[in-house]
Amino acid sequence: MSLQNLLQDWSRYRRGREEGGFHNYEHMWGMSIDLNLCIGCNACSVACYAENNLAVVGKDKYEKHQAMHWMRIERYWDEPDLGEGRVSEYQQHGASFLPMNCQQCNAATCEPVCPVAATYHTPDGLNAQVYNRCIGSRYCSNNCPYRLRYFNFYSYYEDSWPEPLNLQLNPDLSVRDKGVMEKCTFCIQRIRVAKDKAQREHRVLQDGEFTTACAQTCPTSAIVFGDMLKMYDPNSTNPSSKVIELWEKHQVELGVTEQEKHNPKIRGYRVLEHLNTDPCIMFLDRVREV
Amino acid sequence: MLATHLYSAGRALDRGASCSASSLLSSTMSRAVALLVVCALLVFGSSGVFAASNKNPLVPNAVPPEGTYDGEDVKQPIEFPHYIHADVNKINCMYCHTYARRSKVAGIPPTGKCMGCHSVIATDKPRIKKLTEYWEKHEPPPWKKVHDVPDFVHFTHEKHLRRFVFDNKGMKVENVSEVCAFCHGEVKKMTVAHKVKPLNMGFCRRCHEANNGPHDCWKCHK
Amino acid sequence: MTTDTRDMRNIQEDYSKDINEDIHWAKINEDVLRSMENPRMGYWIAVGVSLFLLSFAVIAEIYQYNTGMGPSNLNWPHMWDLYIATFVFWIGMSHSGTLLSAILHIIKADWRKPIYRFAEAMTTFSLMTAGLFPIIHLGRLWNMYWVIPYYSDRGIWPNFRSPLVWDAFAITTYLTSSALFLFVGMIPDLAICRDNAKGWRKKLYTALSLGWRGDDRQWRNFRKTYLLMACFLIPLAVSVHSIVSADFAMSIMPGWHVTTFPPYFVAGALYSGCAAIITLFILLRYFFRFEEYMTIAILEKTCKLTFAISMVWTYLLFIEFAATWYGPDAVDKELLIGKFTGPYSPLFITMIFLGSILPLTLAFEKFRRNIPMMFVVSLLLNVGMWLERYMIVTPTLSLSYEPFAQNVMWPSWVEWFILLGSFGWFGLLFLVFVKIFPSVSMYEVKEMIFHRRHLANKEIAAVMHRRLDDAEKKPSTTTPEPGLEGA
Amino acid sequence: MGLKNINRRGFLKLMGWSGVGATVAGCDMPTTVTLEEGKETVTSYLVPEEYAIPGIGVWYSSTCRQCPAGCGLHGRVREGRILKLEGNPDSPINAGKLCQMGQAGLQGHYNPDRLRTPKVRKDGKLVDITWAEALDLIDQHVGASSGLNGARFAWVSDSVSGHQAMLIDNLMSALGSKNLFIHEVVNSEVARSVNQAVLGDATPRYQIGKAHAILSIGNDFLGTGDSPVHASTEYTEFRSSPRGVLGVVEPKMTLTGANADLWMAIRPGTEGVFALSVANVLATKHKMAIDMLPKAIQTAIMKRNLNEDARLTGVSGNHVIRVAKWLSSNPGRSIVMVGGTAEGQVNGYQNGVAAMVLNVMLGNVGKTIVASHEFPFPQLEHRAGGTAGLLDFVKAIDNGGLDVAFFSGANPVYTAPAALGLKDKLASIPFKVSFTQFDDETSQLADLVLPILSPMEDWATIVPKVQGEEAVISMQQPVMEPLYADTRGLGDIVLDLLKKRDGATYGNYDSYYAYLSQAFASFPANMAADGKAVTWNDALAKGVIAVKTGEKQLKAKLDQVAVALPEENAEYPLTLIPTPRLGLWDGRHANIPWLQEAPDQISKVVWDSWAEIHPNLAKQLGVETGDAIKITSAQGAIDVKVYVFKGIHPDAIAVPLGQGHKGYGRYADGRGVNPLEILDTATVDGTNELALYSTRVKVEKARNKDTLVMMGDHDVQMGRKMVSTVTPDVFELTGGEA
Repeated sequence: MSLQNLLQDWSRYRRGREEGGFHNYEHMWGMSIDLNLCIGCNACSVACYAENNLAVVGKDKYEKHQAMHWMRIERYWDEPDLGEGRVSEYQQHGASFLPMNCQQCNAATCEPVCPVAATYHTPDGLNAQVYNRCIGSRYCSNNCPYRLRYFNFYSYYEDSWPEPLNLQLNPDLSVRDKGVMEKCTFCIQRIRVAKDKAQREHRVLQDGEFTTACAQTCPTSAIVFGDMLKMYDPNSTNPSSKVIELWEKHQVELGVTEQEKHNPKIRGYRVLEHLNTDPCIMFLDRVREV
Repeated sequence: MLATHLYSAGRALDRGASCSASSLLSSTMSRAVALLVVCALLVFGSSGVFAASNKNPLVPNAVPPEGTYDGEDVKQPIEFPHYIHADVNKINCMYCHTYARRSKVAGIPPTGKCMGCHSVIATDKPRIKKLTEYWEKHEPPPWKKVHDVPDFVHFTHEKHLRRFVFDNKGMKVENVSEVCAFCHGEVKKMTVAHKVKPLNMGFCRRCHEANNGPHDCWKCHK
Repeated sequence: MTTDTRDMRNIQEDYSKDINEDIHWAKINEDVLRSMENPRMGYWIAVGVSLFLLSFAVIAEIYQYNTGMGPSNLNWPHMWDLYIATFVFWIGMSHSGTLLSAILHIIKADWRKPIYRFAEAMTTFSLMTAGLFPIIHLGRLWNMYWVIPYYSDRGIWPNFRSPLVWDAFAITTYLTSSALFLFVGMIPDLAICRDNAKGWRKKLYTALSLGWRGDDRQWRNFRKTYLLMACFLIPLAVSVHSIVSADFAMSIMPGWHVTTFPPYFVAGALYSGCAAIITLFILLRYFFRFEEYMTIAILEKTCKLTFAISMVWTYLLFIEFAATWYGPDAVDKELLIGKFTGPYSPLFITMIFLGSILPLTLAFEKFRRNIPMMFVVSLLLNVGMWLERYMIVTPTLSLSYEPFAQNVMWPSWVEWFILLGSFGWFGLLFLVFVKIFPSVSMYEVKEMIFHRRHLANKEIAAVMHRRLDDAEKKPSTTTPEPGLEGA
Repeated sequence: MGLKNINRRGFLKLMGWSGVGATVAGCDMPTTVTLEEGKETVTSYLVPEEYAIPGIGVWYSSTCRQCPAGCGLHGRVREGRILKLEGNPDSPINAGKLCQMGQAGLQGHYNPDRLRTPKVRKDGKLVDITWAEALDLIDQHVGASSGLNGARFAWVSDSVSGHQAMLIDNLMSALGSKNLFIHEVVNSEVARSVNQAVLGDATPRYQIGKAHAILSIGNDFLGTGDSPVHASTEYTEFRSSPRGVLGVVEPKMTLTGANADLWMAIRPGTEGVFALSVANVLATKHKMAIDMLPKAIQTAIMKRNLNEDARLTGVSGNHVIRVAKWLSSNPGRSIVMVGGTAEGQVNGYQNGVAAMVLNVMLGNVGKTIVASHEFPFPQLEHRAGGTAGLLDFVKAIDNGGLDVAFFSGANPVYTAPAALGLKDKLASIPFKVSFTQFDDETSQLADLVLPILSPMEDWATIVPKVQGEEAVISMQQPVMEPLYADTRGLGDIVLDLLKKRDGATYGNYDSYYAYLSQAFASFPANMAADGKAVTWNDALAKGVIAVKTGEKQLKAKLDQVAVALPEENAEYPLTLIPTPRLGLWDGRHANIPWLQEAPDQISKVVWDSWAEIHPNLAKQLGVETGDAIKITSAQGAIDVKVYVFKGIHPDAIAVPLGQGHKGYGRYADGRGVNPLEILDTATVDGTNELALYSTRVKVEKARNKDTLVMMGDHDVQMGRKMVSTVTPDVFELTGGEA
């Protein structure tokens, strides 16, 4: 980022703040995860391992919580909303699964604290992590309320990919060495390939043309990924998308702290929304008969 | 003051309190940053940001990047004479490096392509004999890489060619070697290709600035 | 060593006096210069212990450098742990010197004079120790210079919004300033050393004393510079620890995102600094037989100061509890409850005991005059202050917003080794300092005695003041007062 | 191989590392970066191919072989390496989706512990030999001149289908043997025999998507059912507006149970009682007609007493009433499924029949439960198997013994209960051949170990175990050149053996590929469902061929139901549930690091075995999560750490399958315990299947506290809105998912 560019970015940012919306954004990637559909099967997580060169750390390091799971499925046993905590004798309504990948916050708390600007916001609305710039101060991870940033505590290369497992490594993104922070990128390498392809064919990127590895594999299609720019920038030539449809239907909006809904009961929320991080992932409430 | 500012932002639970911790932080901070940046710009501005323009008449709308480098000589299985092909015989670079316009890598021509001509042309030359040997063994010659970028860099030939050649008004495709020379030097004057440009981040950055290339980190880093 | 001193030690100290006003000025020079010579066995043992501790850290750091941050047991979500806690601790220590030399200088508390030098050295050395920790904790410390803004061909800059970058600025500024302050304040003493030294020491002191002759003009400039630097250093010291607190306060995490952190950190810093002064005071007094300069009366004053600061700190601590308790943030409240009841509660309760209850002993004259007890208490206060930093960093990481990510982590040997090594490093620097530089300010002790001696006699005081006024009008070489011969 | 294929193979060839780099960002200590100038070799193609562009991935269709479901795959190939697998959207089984096992297929292929050369046992040790020698050796034992008695030959295989199954069948008949034993631990054989008996169709299709209420009695259709991904894709429709309701009754919470609206813990072995109890409520409270049922069954239903049944099953009467209400309001739009823990009981067959009674009462047969497709190529059909294959194999050894045994896919030494004594019995077979990719427990005892190609390198045709809307043949093609030159496809080997027996028929096929493509050419031209001709290349490109099928109708035929209660056993009060996992499955994926590191969906444990127990039992034993216990059955004992949670009946203890390997590569070796070892060998009444979930055990506290390695130590939300749960009426506000 040169000085000139720094100034450009800054003025773009100021404009967005003063006038609202996302000016000069190329895309605004967003996601919707339907917890009514999520069965907690873990396919997304393994797909992420396969797509993003995630290191397998082994039992000892896993025990020390040094694992790398960009997409993790959280499993809770209590259900505060149903008023049935851990009172009953059995786990009557099953488990509560919550797939958590980087929320790609628009007001990301990780970004301002990085001393070397290795994490920043891209014109795609993504919360980027530049691995080769990272010096490993780990402040970003400490300041992430979702705890979705993972640190390379070791150099995993040799242990995780003994020959010939290393042949599987995706050449479209780096293998991170020790001392580097990493996190979900919304499969930036897939975005890049799709954008290049659209550009090559002189057309706009269509919705559903590509998707992230987790959304792609999700057996119940609980994860929907797409471009939300059209929702915020009427001048945008980007097409509308399924994600926009879902966000609008569930009356969830970016840039607000508390969602205004016609009926406050309508499903759709963002995790820890009140912290003002403005995440780009909307969750649709889990549903249970009681 | 800044601390309290941030604090209140973080606690601002009503939607009236605009945006977020980080944006509020920047509203005060970025002014300071801008000031700093402007000062720094004045100090260092002359070098790099306003790169001197030494235009190449054969490539319109482009400022060729500056920088020199003297790479090591790479020993190739066959000393491929680029000058005979590209300079004497005026073969377009993209005839052999056919993937350059379609992919991130320019690609080494398939051995079959070499044999397309050399099964009849200059078959008595020692280099061609060596090539024929490989062909008959059904093995491509083990070429060595001359130009490389670090593994965390995402470089695509295709996009650069589109910017400077195909989508560049007034640019003639025959002159593509001038564009290639931006980063590879005058290969058509060389026998075996030799690295003459630094191909480091400063080199890329200065060119991107001079030619309005993207400056988003994730455009080039993966 | 003269028989004189031995006699003095047998005499019951007069607790009402900060210093014996009858010390002969030559004896001051003699005592202080003696402390810089002929290291005894005890000294070498201390150096050995320091080196031993330091070697722990070196081994651990080499291992960590080569392996990655994993062996330190750092994990998800405990990305920071002892390193940052200890960093804050050492930064806190560094506030002692500034307090004694700058603040007390400005408010003209002249009892600081015999003890400020080593306190100031402590400032510099603890900063030199503290500065290592942000570097040690980096995952890729070989790239640490990226934090510094410099013009590079790549055209990239650090992120000026990050408190860690502010830290880098603050620490380097503070380190430079406090080192300069230490040095400037030492110039007249270095001249004394120069006049009494031989061999390499002579060369060193000649170079360092910058041609000090002790003439009026030099003294006047010296006084002005010193005052100016003191004025500069006080806001700097306050800002440095405020910036360190910003590492936490600027974040969004419960228990870190606290408005009162800057004053709380500054109070904590002065607190631990004062406690450390008591520790080193007692050590120096014992090892260098500085009983005549580092008197019980001064110790008592330091203890009173420490007591006052401890109460400020306690107040701020309880303010924080109250703000959390009555505040709207449920997560913050759960964290507070977690600190009192969770796995870290023994440490947290110990911290409150050591930080808020134990200093009550400083309120009693009987205890204040009990040197062994004060030694133990001051050490425990610092243990408490270290725990405080640990309890700021770790429970928040452990019990933050994301319930699924909550877990307990205990530091590994690597972290402990590096922590121990930091004490070795600090000790080593300090030990080298006391043998090369005068750890008691000779000229200021003389001043102090001079003032005390003459202030008692109104007539002489009047003469003195007149003389000083004259000197300002017409700069001329005046014959020094008898007794000023050494300066 | 045709020319086209050679070129394609050329593309699949490893291209060196051009622009591929095993890229290590940050490996720049201290300031230099990794540049390979002048060192790295860049390989070019020999002959260019239009679609093969270095730097751009190409997707190939294939079929997943990680479980018998037969999902379609797309594999991304770049520079000759297969990099990523995705579901094939054209496959009606998985509609573009994959489960974690499918995703992890790559690590089976690239596994560092794959066998690379044929080995023969000499003086008790395995030593390398050449393929020619190995095939000679086989020929000596089974060749025409060997004088092999077909009855003394056996082949133990996992479930097979397509031309591979056909070739194996042909080889078996050429050898004059009927001993092809299909063995799968995770199976649905009891339910299939119930289906066969009641509906006249072993694999009817349960149309989950069309149902509005599902009662699953032990059937983990989302996790370890016949076709988990297919069930999951249907689940999306089931849960969309109007949202279907799911009740699950089982002793231990499975993945399906974790997603139930109402999860009911049941005492193992009383599932049939529960089903009849529901039927009783339907008939008495909801006045549903039962006159279509035979008299005997009517009496059996009316005899039930809700309170008495609740005492027997442990499921509260209120829950039975709730389930009955859901079912009664959706007649013809509900499904009662049975499987897993319900069928693996000694009375499992009757449990299945009892569930089928419900389906008949509710009129689901023919509506949500429809007949399987009349598949036009019966010789290619999926050969499902269960534990009967294993028992039959043991029986074959006992009755007169065997001279030669082949093993492929199945790993019976690991999956057989120790009480069967298979390990010792194998010693009596003089010549055992294992066709395998890995050094598994069976190969460790084999005399000849032949390394076969991975599914990423081999050709095959697959017929899925359960078909979707359309019946398909799924194509498996190599997406990569074999990693190791000294490995061969199983199809090629079988073909070689057949050539020696029947040179006239098979002599003109020079490879399994040639056989397949010619077999394809001989298919009827109009076999495709849409009537269009299918070319070989089209089939490969699309990955699946939808075939024209005949119509079948289901007709329910019930005669009686007799639900027996499990016997009381004072010495062994608990029932052991060896749970299969969507992940390690029956243990075959224990050598895949991704799957070892993927937390179990329920307990979130990684890299280990554990025992799930109810808090009440834990209190009784004085243990908490992480403590070790000793589980003892009449057949042996295992030591394992406990996970305490409320998703299990207090009378049950669940230990997951998959771990406890000895050997099987660095990732599986010596990790955890194998609960199959201590199983009883009782069979399900009326079938020859092992009653997998009926072993009675006792538990005692063992060693001191240990830690259980799991993701996330914390499992409560602390009142924070992490997973917000609402009721269906709120769901319907937005009409469900768009």
